[in-house]
Amino acid sequence: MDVLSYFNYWVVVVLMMLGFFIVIARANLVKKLIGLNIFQTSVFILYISTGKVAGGAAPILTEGVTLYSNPLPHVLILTAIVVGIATTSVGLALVIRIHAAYGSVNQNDILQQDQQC
Amino acid sequence: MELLVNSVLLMLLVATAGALVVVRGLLASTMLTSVYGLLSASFFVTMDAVDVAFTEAAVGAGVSPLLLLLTVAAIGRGEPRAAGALPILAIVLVTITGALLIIGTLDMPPFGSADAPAHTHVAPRYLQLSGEEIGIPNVVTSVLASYRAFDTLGEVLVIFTAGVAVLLILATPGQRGSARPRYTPGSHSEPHTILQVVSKILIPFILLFALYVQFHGEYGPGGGFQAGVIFASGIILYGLLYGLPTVCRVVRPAVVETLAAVGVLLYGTTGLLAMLDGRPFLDYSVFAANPVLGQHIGILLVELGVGITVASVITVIYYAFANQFEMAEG
Amino acid sequence: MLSQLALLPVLLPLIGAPACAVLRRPTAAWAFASTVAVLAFVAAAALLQATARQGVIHYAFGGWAAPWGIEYRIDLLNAFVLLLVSGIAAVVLVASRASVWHDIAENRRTLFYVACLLCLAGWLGIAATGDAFNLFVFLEISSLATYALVACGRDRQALVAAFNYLVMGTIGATFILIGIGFIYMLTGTLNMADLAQRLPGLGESRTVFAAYAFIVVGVCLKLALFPLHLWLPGAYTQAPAIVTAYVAATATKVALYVLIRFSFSVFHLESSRLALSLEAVFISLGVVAVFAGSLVAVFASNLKRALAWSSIAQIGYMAVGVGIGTVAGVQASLIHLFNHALMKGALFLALAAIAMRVGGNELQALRGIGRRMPLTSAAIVVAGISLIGVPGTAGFISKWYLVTAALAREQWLLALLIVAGSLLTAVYIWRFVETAWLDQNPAQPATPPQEAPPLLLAGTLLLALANIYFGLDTRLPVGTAAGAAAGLLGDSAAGLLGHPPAPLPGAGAP
Amino acid sequence: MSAVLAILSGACLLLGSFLLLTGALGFLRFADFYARLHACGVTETLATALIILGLMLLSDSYLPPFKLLLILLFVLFSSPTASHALAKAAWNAGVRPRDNQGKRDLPLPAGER
Repeated sequence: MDVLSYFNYWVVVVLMMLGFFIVIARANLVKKLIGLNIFQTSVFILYISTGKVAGGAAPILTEGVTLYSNPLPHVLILTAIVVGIATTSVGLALVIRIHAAYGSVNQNDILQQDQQC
Repeated sequence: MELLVNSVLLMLLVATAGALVVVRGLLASTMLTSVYGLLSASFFVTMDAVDVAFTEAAVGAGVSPLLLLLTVAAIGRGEPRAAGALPILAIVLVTITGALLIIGTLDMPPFGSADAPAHTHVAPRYLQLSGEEIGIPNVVTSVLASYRAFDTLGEVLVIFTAGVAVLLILATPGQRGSARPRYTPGSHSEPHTILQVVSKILIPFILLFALYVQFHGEYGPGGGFQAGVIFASGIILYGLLYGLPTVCRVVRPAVVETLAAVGVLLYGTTGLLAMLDGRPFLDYSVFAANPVLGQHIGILLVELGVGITVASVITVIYYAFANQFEMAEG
Repeated sequence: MLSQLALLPVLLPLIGAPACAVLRRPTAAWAFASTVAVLAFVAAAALLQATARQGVIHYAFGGWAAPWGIEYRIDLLNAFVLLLVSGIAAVVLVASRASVWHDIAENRRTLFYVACLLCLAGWLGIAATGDAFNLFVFLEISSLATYALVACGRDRQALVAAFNYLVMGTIGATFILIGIGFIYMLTGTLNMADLAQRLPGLGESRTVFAAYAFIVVGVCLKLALFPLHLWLPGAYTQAPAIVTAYVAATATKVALYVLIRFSFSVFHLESSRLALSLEAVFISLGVVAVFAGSLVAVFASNLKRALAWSSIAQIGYMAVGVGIGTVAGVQASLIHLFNHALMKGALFLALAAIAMRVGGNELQALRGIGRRMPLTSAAIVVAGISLIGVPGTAGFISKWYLVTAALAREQWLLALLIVAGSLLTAVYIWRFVETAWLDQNPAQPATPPQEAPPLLLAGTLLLALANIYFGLDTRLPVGTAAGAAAGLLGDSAAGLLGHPPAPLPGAGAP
Repeated sequence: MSAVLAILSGACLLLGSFLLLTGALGFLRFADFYARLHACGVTETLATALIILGLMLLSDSYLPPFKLLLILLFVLFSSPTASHALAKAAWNAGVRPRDNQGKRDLPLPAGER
């Protein structure tokens, strides 16, 4: 098995793990959303890597070019990017309201305040 | 050469993500997120995904850091805290996920191989036939706006939902109407003369460029979504420099909120017209006797709907966030 | 006309949502949203009848043929879930006005109904689509709208619940996206029917295994299958009363549909090497969920929270059905999916009425509620005994089929555990009966009856009575579920159970 | 002719890259915020201009150089403005110039805050 041929995918896996780790391990809610962002973006990188054809050109039809990269993952990821920013904005809106209600955006503080009452 | 660029970009991505794990300040994290977005956009260019790169540059390096910044401005930077106990559960979960992902890669077709199933089954038709079936050079636009147009309608609906959700969450009780900013003159203590002059020169060109991206998306990278983001960024730039009340007088929130719905409805109506003729939803051949011309008209309308909704929703979200910031200030 | 029918249930709320946003008056928004939901329900009923009569209905968007364009392939299972979700949504939305006016500030009401319609569009889009990626897109529409709806709760804890839901929901969705990406890499297609044909040819690919694992974990997060249920109690308890009724009766059902669709019709789990280990996973997690959920519910001091945990338990039953993995097991799971939606719809609507009159759902505050709100309390009891599974109610039918399916596989212990779980259910339902009628509040003089507002009461009673109706006339859920399960597992032996899939009495039944 | 152009363009690209490198070095090594900003702000504008010029020389049709020219104009406007905005924000936030070792704030001329 050619190690190089999977190198891209493995790096992407590392990126996903880092993003996922931030989501779970950090108590700050904004940080969690940032982690989520990294996690999602890494999945986009996975998809786009799938679409690459070695020696291919960008999928814009040009005369004299016969080998193009796969346009389908691009279309899917365009949609997924939109989903990502939509999620981020809703999450941040929630964070602002949580801060107004609790005076903190730290998960542990919030948990503590909820348990007190 | 390509491999070198590739590897360097990937390593930079890993470094950025690693820094994000370590860094605790929210402002620094926001900047790193922006860097991550820009790097991944560059990576997408090397992967031939120019449309995606364009979008990621606008969203990952532009809009989402902007929203993060507005949030940080509204809630305060917060004190960076020392690390607590080692998050064992998180490490275990992440390791399991990572292991599963690695297992998943083992039987994958090698990177870049042209005979992978993904490149031999559905996609070839798009590359071979879209030229005559749709008649536009940008295959991504063909697939996006025609072959998989229903997905794109879903995408527009997602962004519309985000707008609705943000307004619903941030609408303060007791306030009439939705999240309307208050008109407080002079909320910016200091005039930014240089910035204002430069932005006054640039903003018309930004809006012009947005229109170019909107209507050139069939031929080059770009399209409704990217155009919408750029258009909104022009408005946001104006708002950042002249204050929310001023920009709200120029671009009224009520109008923008209505436009967000109008864009989706434009898309939906374009699809419905085909149904009235007894054809499937989003069949553009209804628009002209010549199917290729019909596709052209359909794609134009649909992309326009996308552009209108995206520009309005992003503006609406900016208004809602900036309003929170001004309330936190005042 | 018939050719467009497949799209109609999804299209109505999908176009209706932005149209609703243009309306200015909240009352108009409510009337509009309710009308749209009712119309979607009528369309779904017609669609179910059409599928029962003529089999699978294809609909190719934009006129592009299947693997290249997006396709709807409506079979009995799709139509069944469409009917259920749109039906519940119609009842809840029509009944919602009083409760929403009570819970939601005036300037939010229009947007609230827009979000409700977006949710509905998302759920119906998931249930109808034949394209894996399209499913992800609609999943996100419904999720985003749900987060916002949950955040509308009166307490500040609603915000935290919504945030947790958002984080876990997004992780789930991203896992699903990873899974879809893997199978796309291996097959080059996103169309589910096409995937189903191409996946078995890949043999023992580790990538297929990982793809299935990611999709299952992602869907189970949305489904709130134990131990991935952490978002559910908070979200259900803190959401506005009407949102709980709206979401509890539908969202997890749609997630279960996705699980079943991917397991049996895309990955063909029943014929794969994975079947055995997954059977063990689903059955054991399901049983644990039944007991853990029920036990927490028994000790909860808030009735809404108790019922939220009860949902986790009931999801456990459905998972057990999927785990059994036979036609009978999947059929039982689908029947319970249907019946549980009726039960929880009725229960949470009743709680919405009580929250309006009493100001909360704490058990302590409910003392003597049986005399103050006799009809609403009666509805709770009816839905409650259905939840327990007493003969004559819809719940009995689900349990019966589940036990039968377990026994057919000679899983005696499993059958016993299913029955034992019902006893725990009886405990927390009894606690309500005790509080409502037997436990008089000494400080409070006998107050005159103060029933729920008429529409809300009507909706509650309709769903409660549906629990009885479908306990007696089981043709609709049982027949359709049998046909759907047989269609999934590619097995015509469903007739063995004596329920031919086809004949449906007036598909417009409640 | 084309050889001359190629050499010219190569020289521009190399010089531009070198300037970027020095800017980055200054950004890392200089003592205080303003010096660092100066290092990368000044070099960046010239370096970008040189790189764009080099790319323009490489092209053999009219459209790409025209687009590059527009980009160059945009950069010439936006890059100094961005530096200005950063410096102003830093000043408003209370960041003061420091001595060569970056140890203490420099005394300000009379009349300044």
